Amino acid sequence: MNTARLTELILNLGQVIEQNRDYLTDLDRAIGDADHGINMTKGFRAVADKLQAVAPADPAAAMKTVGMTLISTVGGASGPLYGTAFLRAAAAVAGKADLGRDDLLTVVEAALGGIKERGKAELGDKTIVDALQPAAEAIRTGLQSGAPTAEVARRAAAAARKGAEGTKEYAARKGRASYLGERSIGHQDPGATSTTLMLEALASFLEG
Amino acid sequence: MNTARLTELILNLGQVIEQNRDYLTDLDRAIGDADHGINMTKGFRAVADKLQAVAPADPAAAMKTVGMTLISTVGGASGPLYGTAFLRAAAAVAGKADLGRDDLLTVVEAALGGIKERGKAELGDKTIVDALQPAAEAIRTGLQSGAPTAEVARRAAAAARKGAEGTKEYAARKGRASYLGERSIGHQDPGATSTTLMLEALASFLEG
Amino acid sequence: MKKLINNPEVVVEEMLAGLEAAHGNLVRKVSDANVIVRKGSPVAGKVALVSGGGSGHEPAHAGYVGEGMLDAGVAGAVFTSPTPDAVYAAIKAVDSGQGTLLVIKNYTGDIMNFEMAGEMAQADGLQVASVVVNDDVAVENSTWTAGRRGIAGTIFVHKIAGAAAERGDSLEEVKRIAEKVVANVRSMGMALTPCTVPAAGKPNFTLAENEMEIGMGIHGEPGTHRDEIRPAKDVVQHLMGKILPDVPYVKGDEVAVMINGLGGTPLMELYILNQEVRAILEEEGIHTYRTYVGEYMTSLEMAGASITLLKLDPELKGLLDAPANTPAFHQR
Amino acid sequence: MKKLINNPEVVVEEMLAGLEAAHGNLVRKVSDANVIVRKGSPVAGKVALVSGGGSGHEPAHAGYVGEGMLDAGVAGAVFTSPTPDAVYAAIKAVDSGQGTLLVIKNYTGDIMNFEMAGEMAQADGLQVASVVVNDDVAVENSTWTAGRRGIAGTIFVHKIAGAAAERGDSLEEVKRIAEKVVANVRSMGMALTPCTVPAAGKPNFTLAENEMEIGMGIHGEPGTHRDEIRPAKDVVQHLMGKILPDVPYVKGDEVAVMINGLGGTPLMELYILNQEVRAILEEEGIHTYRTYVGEYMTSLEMAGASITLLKLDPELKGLLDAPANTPAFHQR
Ligand SMILES: Nc1ncnc2c1ncn2[C@@H]1O[C@H](COP(=O)(O)OP(=O)(O)O)[C@@H](O)[C@H]1O
Ligand SMILES: Nc1ncnc2c1ncn2[C@@H]1O[C@H](COP(=O)(O)OP(=O)(O)O)[C@@H](O)[C@H]1O
Ligand SMILES: [Mg+2]
Ligand SMILES: [Mg+2]
Ligand SMILES: [Mg+2]
Ligand SMILES: [Mg+2]
Repeated sequence: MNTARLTELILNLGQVIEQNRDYLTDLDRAIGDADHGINMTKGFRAVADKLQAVAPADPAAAMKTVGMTLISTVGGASGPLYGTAFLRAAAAVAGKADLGRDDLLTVVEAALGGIKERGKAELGDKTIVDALQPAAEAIRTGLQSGAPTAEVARRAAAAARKGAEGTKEYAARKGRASYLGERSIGHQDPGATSTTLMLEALASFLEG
Repeated sequence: MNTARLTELILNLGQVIEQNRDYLTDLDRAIGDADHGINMTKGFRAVADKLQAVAPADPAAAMKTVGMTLISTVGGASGPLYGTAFLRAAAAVAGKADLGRDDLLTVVEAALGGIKERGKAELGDKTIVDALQPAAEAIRTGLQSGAPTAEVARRAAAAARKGAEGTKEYAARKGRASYLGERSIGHQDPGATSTTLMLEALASFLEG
Repeated sequence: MKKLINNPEVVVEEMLAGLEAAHGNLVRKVSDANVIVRKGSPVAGKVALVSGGGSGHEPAHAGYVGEGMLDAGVAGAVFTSPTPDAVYAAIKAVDSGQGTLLVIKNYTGDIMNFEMAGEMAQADGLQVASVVVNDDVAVENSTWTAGRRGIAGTIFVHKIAGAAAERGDSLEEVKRIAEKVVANVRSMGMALTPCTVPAAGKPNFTLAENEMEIGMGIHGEPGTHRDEIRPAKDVVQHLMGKILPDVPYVKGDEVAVMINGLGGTPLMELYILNQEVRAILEEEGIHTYRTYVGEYMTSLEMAGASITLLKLDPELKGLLDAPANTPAFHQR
Repeated sequence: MKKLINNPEVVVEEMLAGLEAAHGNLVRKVSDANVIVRKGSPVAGKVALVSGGGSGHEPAHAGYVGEGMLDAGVAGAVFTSPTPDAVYAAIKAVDSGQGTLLVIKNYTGDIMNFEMAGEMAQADGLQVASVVVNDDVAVENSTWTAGRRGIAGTIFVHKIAGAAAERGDSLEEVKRIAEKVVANVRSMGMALTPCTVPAAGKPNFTLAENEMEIGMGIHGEPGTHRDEIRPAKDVVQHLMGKILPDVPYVKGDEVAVMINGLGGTPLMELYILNQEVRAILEEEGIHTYRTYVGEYMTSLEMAGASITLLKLDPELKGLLDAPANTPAFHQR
């Protein structure tokens, strides 16, 4: 995947987020402060403007632009988390002109590492991690199994969705929803859901 | 009418006001500040307590108690107006042990004079005056015609009601409703209505 | 009715108790009357300033009792003028022999009750003068009606006449200055929602989800008209369009501005209004000397705001700048 | 959505413009960032205090910028922590070389964004320390969760650490004092109505006409439970029942009290709550040293209130008494 394709993909992620703005916000209304869709949409709009303005030189530069822009425009919890994720992903593939099949894992694992480090959440805390970590595992096993990259991405998206839906089963231990204690049970985590939506968009993009 | 009967009448007026608390307040909601029934009920409750406590010596003392109590508990526009009315009525029959047929006119005219002096309203300004002045006139002509006192009171109440209902036809020029200008047209004046209710209670009392 | 109260019948008494508990260093309550007076009243050698009105407009008026403003604030029932007895009790508690100025908002009830109290005090040999504030341009001015209402502009009377009294001006002089403020102050407000008088239990009017009331009174008296909700800029333009030509306020004038919240409108929105007001004043070449943004004269939980302009001259500027130290108004 | 705004996308920018217009004598806005700093910043020789958070809590935090309190207030989008860039811009604008203390409310987003900003400033060679306020006893305290939220108690940190910085204390010392306040301050709130984030356009939760939410967060985070609306006395008893045993506050203690309105609750009701709080404190033998009643940390137009207690010692008393002069907090 070259810089142009990656840029196209990123714009795509932004569109999917924007289409789900109200859905994500409603999820956050139940157990948070009703702004996750608003925050993410704002961030990805700024990303689209920025990518247009800077025309990044390579994939790492594109992802760094995404990370910096999310950090400097979103605020809240999701801004630094997703921002850090993209910055780490960028660092992990620095200097490459084209991203190959194996870079999928590199990028997603780096993103996951960044989020865990920044947010200190573990699997089962009802956060982004609960979608992204199973997705990373699905990518690892998928790549090993020799399945086509698009197919691997689809499995990752499915694993993320399963993880996100699974967040309904337990109480939050990180982020704003943790204030609710047991009352957060029954509700799906907004951040895990936005991660899932982005991975689904990635799968469709690789398929399409 | 001796002091005991007059006291009974006054308690009666208070009950009628209290029964019409919400109605008077609703009239005031349309063109004022939604408190006329509340104000008057509060005042007459205090009057009932006070009359019980002081046991007035004569009719003038009873009416003076009403006036002082209304002034010191009601506030707003209606407190000083009705309060002054009762004080003037008391002064007009000072020293009498019993009120006779002609005292009806004396009392009502004194009350009217007090209200006009205190509030500076004239007929047609959409105030208490628009009920009380026709009532006073009806009493004058009724007494002259030789009709029984109860019948005279009934005619006065009817004249007051006609006056109160007539307030719907024109705009207020005094009191809070005057801020509305033409928008007060179509609404019946709360104060003219409370005056009417009291005169109707008087008529029933004299009949019953 | 969603209210944090115990019993509608005693809201005023309980409020004053809570106020005295909070601000006992500045004020005290007069026993047996709903009157808050400056601590240490009467202040020897000083003309006393007494104001008041119905409750539900907090911090008006008890919140303005203290150094450099009022000597007493009289609290009537919610939205109901206080009784003459209460006003009389206030005068008696604060008159130091230099006389008392009553600051009355122009409502029939307030006028009558304050006047009766003034007569009672005069009968005791006290010197009493009064000034009537009628800053609300939403109401047509006419000698045939009760005239314009007194609204948030009243706070500027408290501040400026209060400063004059504090520096030792005579009753006559304090009254002259108060009248100068009245002559130069104009306001107009609007509401997005009604409010509920505790004893009434239901809202004093209704507005559709997309409606606002322009020219609203602070007791929920209907305004000049209803309109669809518009952007803050348009709302300010309309209100300023009524206020500016009234004194008039013209190029080269210096003004004090008050953006007053009616109770339910967040400070965020008041600052947005202020920004629009400032833009218009700059365009008109009118200089803003001081700005006050906050809740100064409220209507319980009503959402909405009023704009007040006061035209200043060197005398008024000096008095406006003077220090004040009251529960709701501090300036050094 | 009934709001006096122009456009949900620029409410924060327009609000700050209106605030700067009103209080230009005390504060100024940093260009290109939603940051309000004390006029004349950086103040030579003084440790800087920087706080901030999502907007919609006005007067927090820009309203507390000025002499004796904050050097900068950073305004995020409504209910959204500001970005690291904005916080970094604030630090750069106010650091005088004596170091900066960040006062952070305990929300995941605030913590992360402020920490990232601190790292950026440290990379520039600036000295940065931070303190996290977590006064909300409605939230169970646990090392397994994000922990307790920071709410109105934060204002006491601004006031007291601000006074320490103003008198010239070192960064280490200002931080120690701020942490002492955090250790001794507890709050809890409740709501009668929701509020509407301008960009969302609809209320963040719903409550039936007879319902209230106990333990509500200031961003509309659900509280501990819902209950039928009860008299003010019962509400206060419940909240105090959670707050008192927490530090704990006991017989013989001296406290500062804050009765904080969330935006839509009239001052009248806040004073009624204060009266109930005072009654309980007196019964417990706890002495009230100072009381603050008003809107200090709001949630847009939400109706409701929070109660904050701060246990005092001679050091904290002295600093609490120190003068302050900011748009929303004046004391002499
Ligand atoms: N410590 C954390 N680690 C990972 N993800 C987190 C953490 N805290 C919160 N999140 C994610 O952030 C989401 C909320 O984002 P958002 O609503 O934009 O921010 P805020 O909570 O500041 O309003 C949550 O649904 C959760 O998935
Ligand atoms: N100047 C006046 N003269 C006579 N009656 C008046 C005058 N002003 C007001 N009123 C009467 O007072 C009534 C309102 O009384 P009320 O609602 O109790 O007082 P407020 O207007 O202070 O709330 C009006 O309906 C009107 O009849
Ligand atoms: Mg959120
Ligand atoms: Mg009325
Ligand atoms: Mg009234
Ligand atoms: Mg948020």
